[in-house]
Amino acid sequence: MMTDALDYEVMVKMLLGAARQIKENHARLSELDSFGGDGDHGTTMLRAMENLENSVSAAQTGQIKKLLSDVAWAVMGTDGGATGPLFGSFFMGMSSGVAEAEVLDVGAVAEMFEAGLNCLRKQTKAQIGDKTVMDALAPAVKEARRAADEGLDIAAVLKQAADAAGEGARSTRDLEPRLGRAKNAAQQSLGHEDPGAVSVSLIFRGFVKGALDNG
Amino acid sequence: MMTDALDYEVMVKMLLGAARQIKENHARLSELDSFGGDGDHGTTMLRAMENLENSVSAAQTGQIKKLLSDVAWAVMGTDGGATGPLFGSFFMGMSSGVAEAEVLDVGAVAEMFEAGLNCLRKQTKAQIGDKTVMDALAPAVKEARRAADEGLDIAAVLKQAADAAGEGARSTRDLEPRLGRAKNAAQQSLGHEDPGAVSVSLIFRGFVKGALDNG
Amino acid sequence: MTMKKFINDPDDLVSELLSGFALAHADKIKLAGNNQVVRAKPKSRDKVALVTLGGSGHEPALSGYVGEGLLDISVPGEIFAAPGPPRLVEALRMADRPAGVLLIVLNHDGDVMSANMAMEMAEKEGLNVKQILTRDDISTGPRDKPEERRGLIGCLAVIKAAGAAAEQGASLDECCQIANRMERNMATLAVAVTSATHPSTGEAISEIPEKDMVIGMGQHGESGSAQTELATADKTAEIMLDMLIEDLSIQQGEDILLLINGVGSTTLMEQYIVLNSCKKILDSKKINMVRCTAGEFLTVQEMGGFQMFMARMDSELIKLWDAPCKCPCMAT
Amino acid sequence: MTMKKFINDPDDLVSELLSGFALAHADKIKLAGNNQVVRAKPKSRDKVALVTLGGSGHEPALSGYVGEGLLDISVPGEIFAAPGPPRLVEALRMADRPAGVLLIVLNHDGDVMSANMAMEMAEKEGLNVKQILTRDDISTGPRDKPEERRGLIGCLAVIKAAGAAAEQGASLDECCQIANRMERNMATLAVAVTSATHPSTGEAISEIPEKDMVIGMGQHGESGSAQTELATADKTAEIMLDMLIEDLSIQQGEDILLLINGVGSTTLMEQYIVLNSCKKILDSKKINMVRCTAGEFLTVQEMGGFQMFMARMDSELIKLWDAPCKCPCMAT
Ligand SMILES: Nc1ncnc2c1ncn2[C@@H]1O[C@H](COP(=O)(O)OP(=O)(O)O)[C@@H](O)[C@H]1O
Ligand SMILES: Nc1ncnc2c1ncn2[C@@H]1O[C@H](COP(=O)(O)OP(=O)(O)O)[C@@H](O)[C@H]1O
Ligand SMILES: [Mg+2]
Ligand SMILES: [Mg+2]
Ligand SMILES: [Mg+2]
Ligand SMILES: [Mg+2]
Repeated sequence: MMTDALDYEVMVKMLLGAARQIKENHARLSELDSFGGDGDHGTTMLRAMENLENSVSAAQTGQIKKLLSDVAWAVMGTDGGATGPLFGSFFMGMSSGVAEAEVLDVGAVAEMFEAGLNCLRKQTKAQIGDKTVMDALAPAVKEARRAADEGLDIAAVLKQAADAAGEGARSTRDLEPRLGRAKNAAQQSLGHEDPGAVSVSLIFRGFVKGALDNG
Repeated sequence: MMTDALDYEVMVKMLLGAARQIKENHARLSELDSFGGDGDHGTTMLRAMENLENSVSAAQTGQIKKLLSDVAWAVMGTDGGATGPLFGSFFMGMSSGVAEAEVLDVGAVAEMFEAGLNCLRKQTKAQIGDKTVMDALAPAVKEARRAADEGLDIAAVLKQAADAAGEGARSTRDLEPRLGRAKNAAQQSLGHEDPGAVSVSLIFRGFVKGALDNG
Repeated sequence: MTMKKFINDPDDLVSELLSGFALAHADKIKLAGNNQVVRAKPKSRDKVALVTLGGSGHEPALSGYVGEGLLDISVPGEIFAAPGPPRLVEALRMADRPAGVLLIVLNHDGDVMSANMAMEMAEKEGLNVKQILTRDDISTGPRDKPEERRGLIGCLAVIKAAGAAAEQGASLDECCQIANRMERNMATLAVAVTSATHPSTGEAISEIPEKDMVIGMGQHGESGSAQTELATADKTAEIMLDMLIEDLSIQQGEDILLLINGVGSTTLMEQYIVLNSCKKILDSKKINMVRCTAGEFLTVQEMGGFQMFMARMDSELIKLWDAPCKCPCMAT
Repeated sequence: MTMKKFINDPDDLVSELLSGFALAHADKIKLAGNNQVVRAKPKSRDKVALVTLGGSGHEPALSGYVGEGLLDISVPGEIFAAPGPPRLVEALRMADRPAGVLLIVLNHDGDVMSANMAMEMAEKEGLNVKQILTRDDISTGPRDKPEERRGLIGCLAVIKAAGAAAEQGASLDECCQIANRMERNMATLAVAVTSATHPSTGEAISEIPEKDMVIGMGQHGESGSAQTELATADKTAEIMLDMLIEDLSIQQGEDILLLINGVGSTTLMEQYIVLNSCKKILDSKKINMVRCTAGEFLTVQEMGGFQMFMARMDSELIKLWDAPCKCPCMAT
């Protein structure tokens, strides 16, 4: 696979990789959401990823920017409470963060993720430590930037980001939620990871697997 | 107490005696109604007897006929499904069965009960064996007539009637209900007496106790 | 199981609920006499009046049907127990008028006995009252033994039809005819999945095994005719529709009214889903569901389940169903 | 515990319930676009339009408020989950008109995020839309931190007031002002005694000990602020009224609207009894309950409990509350 250029086809594989990760783990996501939340996160993410897959196969332009905004719109169109807008805005931001270019270099990849994070920040005032998606996403994006600036190649950047996301998700285990439905039953979720953060981590893991997939 | 004449005062005591019997046994009546019925027979009879007591104390005419029709109206005024009309019509019939006379002889007592039964028959097509009030009331009235015709005194007539009512109530134990709410759960009431029949038996037992009460 | 109901002294259930009912719907109804529920604005006395009676604990039934185009007076009894004849006679006296009074009685022993005795007295007093019995429960007796059929939600359709006719100035005889036509052409079947708690005793009024549903369950926990395994909305609708269609001998191309009446804890969501199932099935059978609705019109405390009501409609009955009405539990 | 709900494939819950809903209330509402619930007869386009969005599973809310004097469009989401921005944008486009559109949003994260994104797009497209958040749950935050308060049944009062004003020809600014005045002067508190089952997962959405009630329970099983022993209707009403009165700083002699909203299996009977309790207590405190009602307007599946809503009323708000309205779940 690519080392210093991410093209349309790779982006498609990354997106489908993310979808696959979520689909394989949706039951766990719902279970995590049942500790204090309403137990629907897995189902919603499943629907979001089906919408994502459909929009990916419908997209024909070959343009990464357009692909990502189609995906964003499709994910947002998932009627699922906070999930649609949160994850949708991340993809929407990714879209606005890339140029009309047909391939992205490693710096553009980091920038794309940063733009995604910024767009999501408009939706929520969540900070690290609030036990939300932010706990996985912020470190992942930061790590992608660090790795890119260090001169690593795209595959390595994606992998570092995914590791940071996983780390971040695991860190939510000992936190009490301060936002979202679960905050009203803060105690119940102690000892369990935040489902949204785990979703972020699965998505980044899927990006890596998709990107490295040579099939 | 009287042997061959039943006057206003005795009738009052009989009515209050009936009320006392029901009040002491209402929990059992409700329990019996819970096997297939809706479990409210005791509560309803309790309210009916409170109404009866109130109408007895309010009655001032000294006329048995009027006393019984007041009681009938009060019992009917108990909002309790089948119970008010059934027992109310029994008392209503008793009222219409007595002359304006101030005292009843033993024949008039038997006639009074027969009239009560006839009035109740207008409310229901229940026959003996249907597991209803009829299983206790019909034998009681029949026995009162037999005893009166045999020349027994009023106390003995009441006692024979009460025994027959009790016998009749007990006979319902092995029956399946064919009328009333309980008929739709016929099996459930097998092995249990019919609550309405037990009420009839209690009322006749109360008549005896009231009549014999010298206090 | 502890009863989890917001009540005070069980003896005061009916008086308190009626006070609250009158507060909640002061624009439409009020209390008069001995806890009689009457319209806030009485209808003109040259029109036939409609009166009904029935036990409490089924809210919004039956007092919730008092209002324009529907009932004039409802006589509520104790929990699950008909009022006695005296209060019914009081209501008939209040309703009495030259145009006459139609008394609508759900076929339950207590209600019928009360009504019969009250009718006797009304006649003695020279009141102009006619009585109609509603007997729509197909689970308790065959069509040719209507006396064995209990009165379920079908009373609402009869009240709606006769009430609309009365409002339009129909005579007592005409109102009776319409009520009778509706009554003869309707059928109801109930299904229950969870029991209700009797609010006075705190006891469950029936027992339904965890994986079962009971078809034909009565309005007071009386056992039903068939206990079967839980089924989907589609399957349940199919079973029940088939029984209703057979009972009414509905043929392809006929027009029907269908009503899903939630009895307690079965959600509106489910009622709509069942209604949607019915529509699909009726379409496939080429039966025209010309009117339909869903909602809680007659409940059995917090019982889970619903009553499915079907009626063969002609153009006049449809018009009467569509006629304006306004009561605490519905308005068109 | 087996889930005892009449449903088919859990994935089809919303589409099936909406079809049934449209069948049941064909005289008042219909479906348009992507499962948008709109009025059967649209209101004149020179009047301000009202739009809302919200998760399903709360029937009759929120789509049951579409109708004359109330909403123009409701955008229903999945079970307990807000619709995403695209369908909301679609609704705003459908509603768009020179008079403007008022978007009413219950304060829940998902709803707010969807609404904010949709508002952004609406602005880009030059649509004339204003947004108002309803935040009436006093159990989740103090009055001076409205952003922490969830949106409960209070949305209905805001929709009623703004909807009546819109129907009378008020401008978008006037509608906003009225909606804001209602919103600032209202407060809701919920109590739950039994859990609901999530219809998609079949799982209980909360656990409530057998002898307890939970004050402050949210609309989706979110835990409440206080778990206490079951109490009578009188006592429960007293506890809740005191909290609402304190939150709103209601003084002797003030006029209030009180609404008891049953959330599922708590019967109308109980709601009326609680309303009656409230009246007694308010009378003793010399607070004027000038308007009140009870019923199921916003449910949480078959949860046992209710929401108690209170609002300080002025003469204009009373007039708007009394103004005619007609929607699937109510009519005046
Ligand atoms: N206000 C918020 N800010 C950031 N993340 C949030 C917020 N609310 C919820 N989330 C995230 O969404 C996840 C729950 O998603 P989901 O269950 O699909 O939505 P809902 O809470 O509407 O049921 C949480 O685990 C959390 O990560
Ligand atoms: N149709 C009937 N004919 C005769 N007796 C009846 C009839 N229906 C009910 N009963 C009697 O009434 C009793 C039940 O009374 P109760 O529980 O007070 O009334 P309900 O059945 O309305 O709850 C039965 O045990 C039976 O004896
Ligand atoms: Mg969730
Ligand atoms: Mg009984
Ligand atoms: Mg009874
Ligand atoms: Mg959710």
